[in-house]
Amino acid sequence: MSIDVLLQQIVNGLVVGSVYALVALGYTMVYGILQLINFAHGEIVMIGALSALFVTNALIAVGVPPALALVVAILAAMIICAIVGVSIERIAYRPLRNAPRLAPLITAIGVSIFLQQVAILVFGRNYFTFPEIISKAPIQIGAITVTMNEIVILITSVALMTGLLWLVNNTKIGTAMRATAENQKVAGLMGIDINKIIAITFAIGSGLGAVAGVMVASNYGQAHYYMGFMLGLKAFTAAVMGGIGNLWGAMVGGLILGLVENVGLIFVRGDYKDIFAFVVLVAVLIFRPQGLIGEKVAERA
Amino acid sequence: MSAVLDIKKLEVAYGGIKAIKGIDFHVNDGELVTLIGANGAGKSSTLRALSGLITPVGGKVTYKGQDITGVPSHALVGLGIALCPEGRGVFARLNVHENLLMGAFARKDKAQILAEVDEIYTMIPRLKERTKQMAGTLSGGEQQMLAIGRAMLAQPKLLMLDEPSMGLAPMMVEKIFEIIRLIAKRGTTILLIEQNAQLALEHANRGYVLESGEITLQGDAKVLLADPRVKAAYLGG
Amino acid sequence: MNTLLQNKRNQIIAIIALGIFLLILPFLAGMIGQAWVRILNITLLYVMLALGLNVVVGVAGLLDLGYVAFYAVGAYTWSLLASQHFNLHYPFWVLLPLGAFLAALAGLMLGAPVLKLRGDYLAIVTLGFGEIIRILMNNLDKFSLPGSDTVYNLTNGPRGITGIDGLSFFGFKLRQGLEIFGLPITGLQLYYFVFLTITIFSVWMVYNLQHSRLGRAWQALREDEIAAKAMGINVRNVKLAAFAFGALTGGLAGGLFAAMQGFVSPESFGLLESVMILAMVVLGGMGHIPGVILGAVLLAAMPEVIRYVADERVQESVFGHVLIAPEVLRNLIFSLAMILIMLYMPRGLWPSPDRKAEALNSGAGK
Amino acid sequence: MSKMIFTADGVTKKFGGVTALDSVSMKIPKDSIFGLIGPNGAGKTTFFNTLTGLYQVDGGNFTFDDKPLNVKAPHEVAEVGIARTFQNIRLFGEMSVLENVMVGRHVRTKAGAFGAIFRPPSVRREEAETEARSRELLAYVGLERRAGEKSRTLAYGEQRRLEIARALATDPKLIALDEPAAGMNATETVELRKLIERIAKDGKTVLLIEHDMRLVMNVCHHIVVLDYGKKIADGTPAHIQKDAAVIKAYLGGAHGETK
Repeated sequence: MSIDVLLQQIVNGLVVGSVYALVALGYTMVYGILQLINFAHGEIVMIGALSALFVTNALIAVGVPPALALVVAILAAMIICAIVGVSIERIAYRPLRNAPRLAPLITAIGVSIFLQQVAILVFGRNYFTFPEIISKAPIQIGAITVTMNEIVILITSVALMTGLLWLVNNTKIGTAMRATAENQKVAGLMGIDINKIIAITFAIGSGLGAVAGVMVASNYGQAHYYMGFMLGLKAFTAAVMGGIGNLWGAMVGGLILGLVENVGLIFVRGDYKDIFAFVVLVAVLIFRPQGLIGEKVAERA
Repeated sequence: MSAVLDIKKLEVAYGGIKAIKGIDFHVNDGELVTLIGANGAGKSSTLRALSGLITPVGGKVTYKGQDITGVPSHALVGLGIALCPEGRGVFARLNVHENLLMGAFARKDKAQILAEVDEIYTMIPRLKERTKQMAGTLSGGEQQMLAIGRAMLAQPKLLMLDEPSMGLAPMMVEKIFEIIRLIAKRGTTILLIEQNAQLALEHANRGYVLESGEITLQGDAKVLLADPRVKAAYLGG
Repeated sequence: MNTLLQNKRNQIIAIIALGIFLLILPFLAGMIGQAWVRILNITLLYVMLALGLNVVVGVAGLLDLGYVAFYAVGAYTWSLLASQHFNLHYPFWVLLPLGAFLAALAGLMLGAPVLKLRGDYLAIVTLGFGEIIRILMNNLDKFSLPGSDTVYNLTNGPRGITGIDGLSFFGFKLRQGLEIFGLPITGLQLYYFVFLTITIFSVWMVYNLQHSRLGRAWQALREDEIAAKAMGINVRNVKLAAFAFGALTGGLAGGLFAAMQGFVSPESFGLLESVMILAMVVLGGMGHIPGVILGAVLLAAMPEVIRYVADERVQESVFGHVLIAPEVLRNLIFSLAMILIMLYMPRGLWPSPDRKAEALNSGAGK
Repeated sequence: MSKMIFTADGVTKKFGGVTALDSVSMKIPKDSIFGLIGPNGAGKTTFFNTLTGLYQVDGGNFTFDDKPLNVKAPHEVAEVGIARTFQNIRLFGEMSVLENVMVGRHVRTKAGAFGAIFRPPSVRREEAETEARSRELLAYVGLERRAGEKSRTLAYGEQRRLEIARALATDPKLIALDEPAAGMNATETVELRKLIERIAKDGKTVLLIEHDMRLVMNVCHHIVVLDYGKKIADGTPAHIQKDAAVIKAYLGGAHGETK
């Protein structure tokens, strides 16, 4: 094994990991506020990718410049996903907020399957080719090869995550989100409309998921109705690994997962790549049950 | 004097347990009224029902002539009612400044809010020293001060305090009551729920004694202070 | 008292009627086609699986999202040791217990490190475990040990394992079918009776467990872990027992599945399968055996019924063209049912009643 | 002096920088009804939780039944012979009333998985005994007719009594009741008082943590008062009611000197 190979895999891992991180943020934000695994988040990502793909193609077909088409499509996808995310919360989760914990989890799984079927009806079952708008021609930097597409993905993810952190830490709405996550009752006493904050959380998480979906689709050059499943699973794993409910945890978890997967490829055949996530997860949870950055949850007396 | 807050036949139950068995009391404009009683007498249940955290099973709560029975807590803030909850309820992972700002969540007058935050800092200098500190790292007394300051930022006409002395050392309790007196002096109407009867009655205009979900004694605070039946209500004499 | 006796008599009549119905069911199905007998058999396997998962999720309250992994362990144990693949042909009385045992062992190995985790974490770890097993089945067709160049083929990868031995008793292969007094009984119908017997045995086991010291400890744990500890229940051991028993049942069903199908591939053991079994337990009524059986029967049969009702030809004749692919429609209805039942009947279709018949509780002394 | 069933000697418990229990000592005589009281936040619950194995102590030690009490996990406490009820009632809601009590027998029975499935005669006998003993206890607390119902459907006072029956099922030497009278009406409290007295008469020691002073003063033989994690008084009810430190702790000090 040469150091160049290692470096190359680290770069690849960062690109994939930043996408995981974006998706993981959606899981962790919802979990932080509702203690619910939003199983359908992976499907939101898929819907984001497919709707962006269709909008892009439609706009290019009517003569819009590809770059502009892509930007418009991403915005459209974010809006669509935000609407879907907020609707899911309203219809399938909110009525069960005080139900036994398994109940909303089951509806979440139901929603996930439902969205897949809807995607089949709307978009079809095919593997769609995502147009190559940002060049994927290899760029040589020293011994490492990257593409412009990958660079854009990395920059966009970093920008979005910074933006989210800023929003959550420095704005009134962000402070209200943290307050609600910590104590819904007291937040209500402050005049914060909990339901509104939860809806905003879903909207933001889903919007980020939409962008992540486009990133995955553009990186692999394709999108299909089932793409959200494994991606969602891994992103959730990343969120748990980092310490669910914690934004930094989701980002760190996502990056680590991306790195582990890609660096691991040096040692083990690619077929097993999907196993790494879970093996690492189990290892982390055994030694740090609260996750890498998560806080210890005290046992109630 | 008109009653700001008027409670009639209030009943609260938890899954069949009657915690409050139909009580009547009122708070007049500008008054500091205290509701005292031993642990488990139903003080907090009463306050929870008043602040919309639980829905009473019977009775009526009127605020400035308006029926507010069962109005959710976040809507009460807009009416000018603030609650400083039992156990303080500061946001442990928010810093002191952010906690205070959350108290003013429903307001839009940013400049005025910041001015009032400064006012709170003047009134409670200890908070100013810790403005960037996470509330969870404050001592119990400091958290209580923060909770009161936060409630004040909602510009309440009526401030409801739930056991502000709970779990605090005597010195700290004194300080908290000093702050409460300052707030009362500024003209804010206060409903104070307290276990520490002595201190509460010393500071209040009027008092009610709650015992097993019923009001058994009421009247002028100074008179109650001397009434031996108050002691009996606590120690089962 | 009188009504109680009457109830008892009615119950006996109902049980006898149900028994007769279950006995003639495969022949009724066989009249439509052997495919329907296969559906019956699969349904029975789902009942077993749901009963096993019910102990873990419904009784003990541990959310397991990778349950199908144990089914897979059972199925592959049978397939590898009774097929052309390694040219091994062990008999059923070795393979069924072995598969169940290995599955239980896998359950213990997975459970030991993770059972102290919070509920949601347990869910995601079990889900991951399910995926690991599936990926291993897909990829263990070309692996070599470190320091050796010999390539082994353990699972035959995505192509799966074919030519698996069926059940046979004293040299009689069930697949051949049988004729009794001129009445032909097909192989699938014979399998039906074997599966039915084992299903009834499973119901009996789960019922006994649920009404035992251990079963009560499981339920106590599900209801309130802290109170359960105060009662002196060793939470860890009791949880492991639930996990192992659930896995054991899954392994048993897996072996039977392989024997009937004669073919297994990793495709049969995906996450959706785990979710389906979980849905049977939850939708039917967690912790309540009749409810769980109902859930399993409904969800196992529903796809087939929808396939029939929403058949492309039916759609064509009604609408003039195919509106929705039957499979999509089936999954749509299936997922909507999951959502709606949870929203409107969060305790499931047939939850345990609020008042237990006293007769049940005094049964211990018999 | 009568024989002691339980002693605490200088028990200290800290959370972060806060001392929740500051060198608390007490002796509980066998077969007595012993009251532990104090204002909110005095440390009663913390004491209770250290005693029942939920927390480990930072200093001091417990002696139970003449042996050092050294439990590492909550489930070992029941085995030693200490049972408890919970302030906010923790029944197994979806299980029947009878089953709740039968769970209490867990620690005194043995059947394992194999026995559970195949029910050999020894297991059947054990089950029958478990059930008989549980029914006896239900009758003891007056709930025998509710045996088949799910415990969550019981009225509040009945749930309290069921919790006591479940605790008794573990055959405890010491039964610790955490605010059993909370939320009860006057009649229910009187019944509770009778039940507590009967339990003590039948040879079990009762540790009562309670806010209802009438109940405490009427039923307890001996009372310890905690305030700010320290023991401030120790004596008979009559003594406690006159104790200046207790009155100050409950009604608030006359801090006249600071004004």
